[in-house]
Amino acid sequence: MEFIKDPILFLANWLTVLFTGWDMTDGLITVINTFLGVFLVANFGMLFVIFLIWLERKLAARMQDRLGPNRVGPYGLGQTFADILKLFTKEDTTPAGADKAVFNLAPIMAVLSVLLIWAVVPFAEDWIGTDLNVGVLYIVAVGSLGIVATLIGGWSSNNKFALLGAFRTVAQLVSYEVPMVLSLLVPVLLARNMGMGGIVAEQEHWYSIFFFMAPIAAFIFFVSSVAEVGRTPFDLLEAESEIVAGFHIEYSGAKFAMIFAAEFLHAFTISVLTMTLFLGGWQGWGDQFPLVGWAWFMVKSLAVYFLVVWVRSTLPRIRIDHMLSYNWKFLTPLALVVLMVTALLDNLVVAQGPVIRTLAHLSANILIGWAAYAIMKKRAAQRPPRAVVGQPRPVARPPAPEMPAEAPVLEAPAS
Amino acid sequence: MIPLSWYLILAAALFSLGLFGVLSRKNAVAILMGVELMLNAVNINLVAFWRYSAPEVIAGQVFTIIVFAVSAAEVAVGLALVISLYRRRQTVIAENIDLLRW
Amino acid sequence: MTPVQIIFLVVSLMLLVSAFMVVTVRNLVRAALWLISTLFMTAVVFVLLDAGFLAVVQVVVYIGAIAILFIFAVMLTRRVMADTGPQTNANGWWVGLSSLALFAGITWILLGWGGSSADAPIFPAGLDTVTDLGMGLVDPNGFILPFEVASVLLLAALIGAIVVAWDRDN
Amino acid sequence: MDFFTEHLLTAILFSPVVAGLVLLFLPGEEKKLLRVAAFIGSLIPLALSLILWFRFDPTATGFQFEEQAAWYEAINSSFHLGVDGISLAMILLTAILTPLAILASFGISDRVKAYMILFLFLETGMLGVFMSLDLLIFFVFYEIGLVPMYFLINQWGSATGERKLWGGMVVPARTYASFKFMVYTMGASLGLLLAIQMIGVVSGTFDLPELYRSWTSLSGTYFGLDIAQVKTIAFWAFTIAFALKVPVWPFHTWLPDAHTEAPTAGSMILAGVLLKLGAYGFIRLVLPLYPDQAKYFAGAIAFLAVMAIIFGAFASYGQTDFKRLVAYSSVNHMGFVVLGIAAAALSVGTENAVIAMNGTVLQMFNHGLSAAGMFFLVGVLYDRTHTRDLTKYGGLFPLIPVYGGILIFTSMASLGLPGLNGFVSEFLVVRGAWPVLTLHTALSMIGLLFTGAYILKGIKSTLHGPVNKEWIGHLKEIDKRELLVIVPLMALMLWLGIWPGWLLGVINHTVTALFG
Amino acid sequence: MATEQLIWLLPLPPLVSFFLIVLLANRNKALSHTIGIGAAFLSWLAGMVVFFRAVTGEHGLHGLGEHPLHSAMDWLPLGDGAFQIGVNIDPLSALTLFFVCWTVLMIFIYSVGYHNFGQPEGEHDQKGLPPHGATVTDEHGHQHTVLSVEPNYSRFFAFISLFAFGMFVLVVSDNLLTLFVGWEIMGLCSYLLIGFWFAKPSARAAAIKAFMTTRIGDVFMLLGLAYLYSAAGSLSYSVIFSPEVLDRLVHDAAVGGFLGLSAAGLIGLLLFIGTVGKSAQFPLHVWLPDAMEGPTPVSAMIHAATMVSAGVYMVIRIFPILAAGAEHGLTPAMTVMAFIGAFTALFAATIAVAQNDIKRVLAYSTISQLGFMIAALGIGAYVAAAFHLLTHAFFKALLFLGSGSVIHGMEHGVLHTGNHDVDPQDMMNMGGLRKKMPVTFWTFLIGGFALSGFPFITAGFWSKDEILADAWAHGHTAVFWTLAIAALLTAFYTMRQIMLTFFGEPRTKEAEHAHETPWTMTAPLVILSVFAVAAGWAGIPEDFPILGGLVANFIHGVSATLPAAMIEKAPAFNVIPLIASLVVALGGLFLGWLVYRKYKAGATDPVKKMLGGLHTVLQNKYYLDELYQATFVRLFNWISEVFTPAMDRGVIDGFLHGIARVAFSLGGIFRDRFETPVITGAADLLGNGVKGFGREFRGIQSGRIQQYMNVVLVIVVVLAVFIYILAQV
Repeated sequence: MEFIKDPILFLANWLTVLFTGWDMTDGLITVINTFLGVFLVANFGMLFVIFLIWLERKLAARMQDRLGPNRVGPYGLGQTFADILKLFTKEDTTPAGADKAVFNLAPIMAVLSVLLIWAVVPFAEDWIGTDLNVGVLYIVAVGSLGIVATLIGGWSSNNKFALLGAFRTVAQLVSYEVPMVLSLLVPVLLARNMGMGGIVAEQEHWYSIFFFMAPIAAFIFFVSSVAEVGRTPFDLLEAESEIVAGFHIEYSGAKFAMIFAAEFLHAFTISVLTMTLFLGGWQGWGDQFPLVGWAWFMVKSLAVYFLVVWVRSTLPRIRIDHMLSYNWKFLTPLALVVLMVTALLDNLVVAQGPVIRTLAHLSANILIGWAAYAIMKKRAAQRPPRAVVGQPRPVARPPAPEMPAEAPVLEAPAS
Repeated sequence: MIPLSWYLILAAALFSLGLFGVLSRKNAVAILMGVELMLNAVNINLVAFWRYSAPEVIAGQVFTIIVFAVSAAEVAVGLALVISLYRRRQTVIAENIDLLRW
Repeated sequence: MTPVQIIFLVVSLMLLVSAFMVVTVRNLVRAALWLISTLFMTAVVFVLLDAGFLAVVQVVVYIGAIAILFIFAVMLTRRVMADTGPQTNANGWWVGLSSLALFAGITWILLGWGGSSADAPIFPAGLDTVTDLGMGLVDPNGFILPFEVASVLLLAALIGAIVVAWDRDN
Repeated sequence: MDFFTEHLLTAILFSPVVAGLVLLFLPGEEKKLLRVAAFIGSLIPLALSLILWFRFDPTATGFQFEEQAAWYEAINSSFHLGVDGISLAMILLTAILTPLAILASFGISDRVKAYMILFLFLETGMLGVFMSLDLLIFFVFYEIGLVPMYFLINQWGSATGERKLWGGMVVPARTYASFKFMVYTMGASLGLLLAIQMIGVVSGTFDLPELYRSWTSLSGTYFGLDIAQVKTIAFWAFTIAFALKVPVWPFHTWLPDAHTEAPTAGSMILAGVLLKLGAYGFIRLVLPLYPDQAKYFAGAIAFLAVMAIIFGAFASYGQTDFKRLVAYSSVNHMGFVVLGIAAAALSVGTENAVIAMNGTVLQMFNHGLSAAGMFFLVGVLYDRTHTRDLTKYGGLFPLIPVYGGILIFTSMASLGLPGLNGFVSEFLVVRGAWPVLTLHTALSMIGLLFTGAYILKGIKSTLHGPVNKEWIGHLKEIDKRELLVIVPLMALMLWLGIWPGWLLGVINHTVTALFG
Repeated sequence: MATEQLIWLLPLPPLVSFFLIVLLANRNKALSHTIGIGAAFLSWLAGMVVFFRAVTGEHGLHGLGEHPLHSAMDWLPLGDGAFQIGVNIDPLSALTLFFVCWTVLMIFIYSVGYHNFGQPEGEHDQKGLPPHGATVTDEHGHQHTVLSVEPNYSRFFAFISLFAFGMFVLVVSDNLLTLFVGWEIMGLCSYLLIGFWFAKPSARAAAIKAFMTTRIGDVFMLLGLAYLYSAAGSLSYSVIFSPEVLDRLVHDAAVGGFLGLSAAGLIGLLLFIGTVGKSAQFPLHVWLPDAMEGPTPVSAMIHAATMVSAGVYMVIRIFPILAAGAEHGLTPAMTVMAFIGAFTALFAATIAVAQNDIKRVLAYSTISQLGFMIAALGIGAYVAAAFHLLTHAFFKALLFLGSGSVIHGMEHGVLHTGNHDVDPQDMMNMGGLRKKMPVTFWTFLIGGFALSGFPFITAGFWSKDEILADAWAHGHTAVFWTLAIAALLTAFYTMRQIMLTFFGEPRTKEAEHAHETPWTMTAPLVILSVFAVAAGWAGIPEDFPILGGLVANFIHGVSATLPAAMIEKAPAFNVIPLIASLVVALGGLFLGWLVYRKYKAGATDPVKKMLGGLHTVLQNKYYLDELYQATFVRLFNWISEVFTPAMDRGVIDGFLHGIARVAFSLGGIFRDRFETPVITGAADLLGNGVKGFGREFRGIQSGRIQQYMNVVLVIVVVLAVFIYILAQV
């Protein structure tokens, strides 16, 4: 029964007993256990990606009224393995004039940055790599490694498109880190705690999960982390139609696989984080023992992940200036406001018991949301109508002298 | 355990390296990197002294934080300078910027 | 030789090596990457000093922000900074010697100073440096003033940077 | 007495400077912004002095809202401020006129920033004179006023016009005027400075309330002279300085030049407030500090005043330059002020003195309003026609009826038509002066008669008569902003003419306490 | 409402209407005259109520003297007390109020017609000029010119409203200061209204002349007020007319007085000079004839009915002061008045004989009639003066309005013929208007007879007779005979005017086409003519044979205004003055009829034939204007245009410039001898030295930061070593 309840702990205890049986020193046992733990967490991620890829393809296909992978194995479950085989057997090329060392370093860092995040993700009650007391901060820190990875990857490929992609990446990721961190702070100050475990523990009741207390923050965090991953509608760093494939244009084979895996894993990671920070983590109904918690964890995360996929396959890619102004002119101010309001309000209502607290925060958020909506609506009203671009003309024939007079003037749309 | 002097010597070495970079590099950006190294050396010292003298008094960490802020500011301004300098003079070689006027 | 000491030696070696590369390597991007590793190592040193929070902040601030900025600057200016030619200026030797002298001097003084061989006191159990730090930073009797000054400095730097880098031509 | 009330005077005094400093940091090319900012900045002292006005207790004797701060301890000079009814009226006048003047100078488009800042500094200078209760402070502010005005005339004065000097030397009129204004006034106030220092040396303090007690009752021998002679000398030093500022004949010749060449708003302030500094000096310093000398020499001063009244009127009547005409009218009107002062000095302690002094202070206020209004109207006309030559106008009434009506109204106010402000004060002065200075008063009537003459001449040659074809179609009617300037003045004139009690009540109590 | 409050409110409606018209209604003609007349009507109503309440009060008219309707309030806080202003209705002001209300209302109504309300706008009309007439096309397509409406119509009503306000203030005020206020406001309005057609240079000049001439009087009056105030300590009637104050004014040497005149005498004279200006007495009468440049209603209102009467009202008001100390005979002041009044009466009458302008004749007759009143006061005939003031106001207003109506009719003719060099005011161009304008004729006739004192019916007879009677009774024969002759002349020129205007045949085409004026003008004529007759019956002496006592003598109640000591009963009936007045009136009228009954067009004026050279002198008003022009005006122009500038620019500025020159030259010497060689030289030396030094050491300033820092570093290291060594030893 213990095994069912908590297989991890069970195994750990069993191994300890076993090793002590092989009369090892305690220090060595700890080291081995830790190592095994790390191995477990990391490989859980890497392997789960395989399933994720299949899942996403299926979902996207459904949404686009296709079948998706359906040849290899039942429901095409084997498709991903086939892809992996193909990728690993491809030749590992390095473009001429590329900075080899850096070029090879980039994919590793990419995977590294994602996997490191999982170190602080609480799968279930005390199923957690290490419950840092600065866990949230740690996530941000490690996330920034990913930026470096993309950047050096794009730079070292010695390719214009790659470099362009790298630039876009930096522009996008650095900007979207701001609202992400700001919205990340909301659950932190709601939980009075920076550790992931603590944050989850704070949301024990259904009415005290932070989604109800800070919907706007959740929304912001979700959006900006989608941008962090660089998926549609924020996939400007690899916009095929514009810069072929962006920063990883020169990558192929295993390195490409790593980047690819890293991205998918990251997508899942952000849904896990959103879930953990705002949807109460592994907590749920039913009697609490780790396996149930883990089940809740997976269910919730996959639900959020479904949302991510849904967004991806629904929305078109947005223009870069829109992307930036959306961040700087909408998300960041909104996040700031929410942060301040929550901070002030929480000091007032924290003593009033969880329900009042939730209600107060909820109403405050609704108020802010409505205000933001009103302001956006006003600005939209002020914006002059889009200028009509001149009528298409035959390419060969030069425009008649009076054409410019008739053709409406080209105006940059006031943003 | 590690004696304090190790950290201090480490910091000193880092500081000297940074100083060397600051004084010897041509590229303004590289100079800034040198400055960063020196700042890090300082940070190491601060933290080390905090840890070794009185962990209860948080001053060491506070000053480290402030050094972070300072260095962030310094880098932001410095790079802005480099960029606009590059715009005007098409160079970032520190030696070529000797007109003493803008 | 306790394991901690070994770790320390390894880390500081890597730190110094990467720092050396930072100041000597020709390709600036590589220099920047070496810088990143240096900073990362510094973070590890902080961890060794029981300053986990500082370590994380170090990673966030330096690697997340400063490094990016560096790479930016490098890319912006790479057309003039061909990787050819020496990266050190004329008085490189002088500088090398004098900074070496500095290092030697400092080390000598340190070795001469008695307190430097002191051992770390036991880290007080249940001492939550993060909370203390937070409290200390906003405590009127604590460090609120330097904290505020720092924030003002940051703001000034922000504005200054924007103004300086503003491209008035277009 | 909360903090605010305790430091109300300082607030009023320095708020223009603060506003000026704020202006200093506004972009110089944003003319509109600068103007509006300056206007708002000048509204602050107005608001504050309204508060002062309402918190002022008209029934209390002595100075109120006193503030004293160590300023220059080595010579016992302290930063001592305070107001009584007389200075309160003057402060109100200054605070009202400055915003209007700034509003009037919205037309200025050349170096707006500097202009506005100078104006605000000027206001502080004037306010300081009216507030200060310490001789040195008084002198400092008295002189500070000169500098901005010098630059206003010199830089923004009328561009045209020349003045021939000796040896065929020809200088621009505004340079001449500003130089004359500056040097003449400075020269005269040198004596004042010396006298002030002498007082400081003799009685060891510069604090006015103390001096009122100690200096008057001083006796003995100083500098080898009997105290009476010392006082007489000092008296004349004071008198000449202030007489020149007022100005009384024959020190008046700087006035027509300065007023004529100054920019419109400059003339407004110059005639509206700066001239009052002299008269205020008489009331605040000369009469209380030198009662005996003032009594002794009152006849002489009254004579000068009468000369000012008569010749002011005549000269004004003789002008063909509209602005010069108005400028001389100031000489004429301020003559009555000095006449009243002389009468009060002569008959101090009697009912006559009280009435005369009431009339004097009221006349100062009224002349502030009407002269400012007249100068502004001249400026309005000048902006449109670019000439001040009366012979070039004529028959403008049908073209600009509203302006015409306003001009007639204001002219009548400055003529002293009963029902408007000028009359009451002039009557009070005459009434107060008649019993003690009968002959002078009788003679001054000639001036009063010719006041009518020149006012009518002004109206006649601008508004009346056959229409001057030259202006048909080119003459804009007075616009909203200008109305905004003149209407408050007109309202005050009418109000003061019909019900002067509200102002006189405040003045009277102080005056009664001082001279009754 | 209590009568006192009503009195306070009485002057206000015109003021309100002034502001309303100026601020709001100045675009809308109908609205403006509605407001104006409405205000006038309100004041009229209030005035009537006040009047009847006053005379039928519990004390009756006689009682009103010692119990006037009075209320006052503090105005100027002065010293420990305050100067009070207030309202006051005693018999005199009640009487004045009565005729003021009536005439003002009438004239307001009259103005509507006079300014051609309802007529089209003229093509060539411009603001500030009289309307030139408009061309209209009737239904038959005939073009003809009709009168056009006044361009400044609204402004006119604004001005006369303000004027009415001034007059009411003057009447109801209880002290001389507010009286003076109203006095001056009227002066302003007279200036504005005479200059109403300001684009005419003549009008402009006349306006200024009027204002300045009256102002001469005003400044003296101001002095008088100041003197009186300082001597009596107040200006309100109740105080200054109290016996003890009067006694002090006469006998107390402390309040001054010189040339053997008591303070009272001096004050009286000073104030009287004010009246001389206001009521156009010799020698300040010159402005009144020129004032006829204004629109006729203005002449009627200001220069016949109200303003000039205000002068007389004021003298009547201050009569106690004038008469103070007149236990035996007349005070010097009264003598002066008697002389000036009588002289003016005769003098103006003589001029009137030789005038051809219909309004100028009336103007001079006004002067002369005012002279009658002044003279009456001068001989102490208080009641008679007031009586004549009343009657004269009515019939002179009537005459002016009538003349205006005549001119209007003539203008009609002028427009019809289109011959604009015919002066519609010249009586020589009229004649035979009797048939054309019957209403005007009859009313004018009544007015004229009243003026010339047609026995027993007209008001003028009774008042004038009373003056003569008084003069005879008090044995001032000189005055008596002068006034008698003046009266004769009056009758004569009145008849001359009537004959020339209305009788005989039309002497010009314009006169033929003249035609009756609209009802708005004739109605006031009719109403005023009633008063012109009836007003006299209120003052028939009780002891007058047959008529005496038929109507209660109301006027004598006015004497109750005086301090009890001064009231003296009306003189006993005496036949000589009666005969005299009969003779002068009838004789004059007959003479006029005789001379002018056969006057034909183009013939020279019979008067001219009779008088010859004297006529020219008269026509030119004894060349007084020329005299003033040549003496005072030229003198003052010289002072202001030559002397004063010479003094300022020449003497004073010359002196200043002298000082400046000295300073300049001294400075120059100092600069050349000392400043330049010594100080500047030293300074340059220093500067060059520094520059050289800098040039030498410029080398180390390579501008390469790293170099500097390197130097710094080396120095630091060296210093450290050095210090260490120092520390060792």
